[in-house]
Amino acid sequence: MNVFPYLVAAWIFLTGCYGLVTSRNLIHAVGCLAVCQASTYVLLLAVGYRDNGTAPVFSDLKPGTRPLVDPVVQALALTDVVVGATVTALLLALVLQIAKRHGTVDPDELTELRG
Amino acid sequence: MSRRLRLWLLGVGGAGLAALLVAACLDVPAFGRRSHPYGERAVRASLARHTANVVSSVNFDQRAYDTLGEMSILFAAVLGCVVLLRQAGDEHRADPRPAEVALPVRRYALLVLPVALVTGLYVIAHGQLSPGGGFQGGVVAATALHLLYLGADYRALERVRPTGVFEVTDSLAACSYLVLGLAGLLAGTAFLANTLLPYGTFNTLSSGGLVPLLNAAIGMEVASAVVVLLAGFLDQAVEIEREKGS
Amino acid sequence: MADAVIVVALLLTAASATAAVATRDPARQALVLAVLGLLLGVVFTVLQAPDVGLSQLAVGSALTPLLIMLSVRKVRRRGKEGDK
Amino acid sequence: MNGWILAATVLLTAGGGAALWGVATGPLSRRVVAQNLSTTVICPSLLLLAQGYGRTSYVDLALLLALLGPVGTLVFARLLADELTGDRPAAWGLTWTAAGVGAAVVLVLCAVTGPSRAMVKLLVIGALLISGNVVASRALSGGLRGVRDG
Repeated sequence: MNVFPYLVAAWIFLTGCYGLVTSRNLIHAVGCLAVCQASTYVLLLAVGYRDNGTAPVFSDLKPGTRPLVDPVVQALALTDVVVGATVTALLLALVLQIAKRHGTVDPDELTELRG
Repeated sequence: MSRRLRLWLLGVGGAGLAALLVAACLDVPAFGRRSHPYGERAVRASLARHTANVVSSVNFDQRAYDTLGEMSILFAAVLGCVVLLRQAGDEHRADPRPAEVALPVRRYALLVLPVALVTGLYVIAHGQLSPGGGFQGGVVAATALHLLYLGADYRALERVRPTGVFEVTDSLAACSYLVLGLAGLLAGTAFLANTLLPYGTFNTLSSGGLVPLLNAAIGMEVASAVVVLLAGFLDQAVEIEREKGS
Repeated sequence: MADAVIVVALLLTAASATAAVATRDPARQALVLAVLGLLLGVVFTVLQAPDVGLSQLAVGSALTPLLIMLSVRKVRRRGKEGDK
Repeated sequence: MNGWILAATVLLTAGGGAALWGVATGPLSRRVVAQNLSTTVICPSLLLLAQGYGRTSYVDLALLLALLGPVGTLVFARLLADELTGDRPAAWGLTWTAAGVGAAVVLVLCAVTGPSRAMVKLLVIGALLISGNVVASRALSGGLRGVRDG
């Protein structure tokens, strides 16, 4: 159990990379990138976890009564989830432009167009 | 590069990366360990400033400068989308045909829309107390607005959503974050320092000094950013068509 | 034993990430990504990060699928216009 | 590990596994039904987890999911309407079973909480979850026929 969550994060990252490289559709590639992003959140939160800990949110908890997990990594992951979604939107907008200009979303065909 | 060569490269590179990652995982401090020095200091600092949600305190007080960076990325991404998705010279707008939606679905959408909007505002407003904050609540409120597209049709949504207003709100919210930061400089402390306002009573809505204000600015920014983004995509998918014969 | 729920959530997430990559059609991939988003929300909850979980549920349940499906529709319509 | 977390684990393993299998394989009509099912399974397990960890503030997650999960399914029902014509997914047995599980979880938690504001919140979540689930199923099985904007 000591390293299992880290290995899961590594697995998600590697599968996402595999999908990115072998993708035949740019929209699918953007989806694979979203999978890669997910791995970083899992890794960050796994680093901050503490056995039997609870969230450092005191609206329904008296300070000092229970062990707490690390809030710093949570803050990092939380902003990135939302910002990551807008970056996904930017990439999808680029894909739409490519579809308009070249009439295809297959990266292999795009390479042939240029050469 | 041929497909086969690319797969070979991926295989070699992926295997190498996997080996390095596993080696790194075995050396990282164990999962669920006891000591979190940064976390403990962050909790202490947050309690000293009467902010009940430590994560919000880290985001909008202790690491507010980092959030400024995240906000700029968000702003830049939205700007990029608006530029990329604008109507090109060889395109025209076609009025979308009105949609027929079954009555239960329509009723559900119109009933849930206000509930979701209020929930979004609640999540933003309670950011410094319970889980939530500007980032999450902004997305919820903006998504709620699009129930109008799902439950009615695109023209109904366009009537209540002047894109220009949301673009201006987006910029205003980004500016207000900066101005709130600069206020600290004017008061003689540091940029984005949480020293201006009284910290208030612990676990009440007005606690945390600058945190609720920055939180609200981010909430406005995220909500209008998502609305503008989706407006661009909806325009492209529903309305904009290429001129015939071009 | 106390970690059973964490193990289950992580395994489900890993499986859905693999399924998302293996599903090659973007519309079908969007469906898997929506489920992946929800499962990530559960992982964040069991790792005691409700703030991140809220963020993930807000983004993953409706926003990301909507963006991807609108792009798919635009690209397909584009293809249909080109065929004419 | 207490009973609540154990129940959430069982629900996640069975329901989440089934939803994942359904969404990753088979025809499109089965996949959208499985996506709808994932909301109805995960929302009660989030409620159970909140109870198991003894944190009432975690209930917000279930509230958000009960609101936005059906919205996600409506997105698919709307934008896949063309592809779903002719192969209308109708899984009312599954829908009502999942709704029953959700209602049972909410009622048990209400009984434990006792009359208070938290109980009202739980009831709201339950109502949103079940109505959203049923309406999303309705939309998938033909409620958006004739949507042809583009």
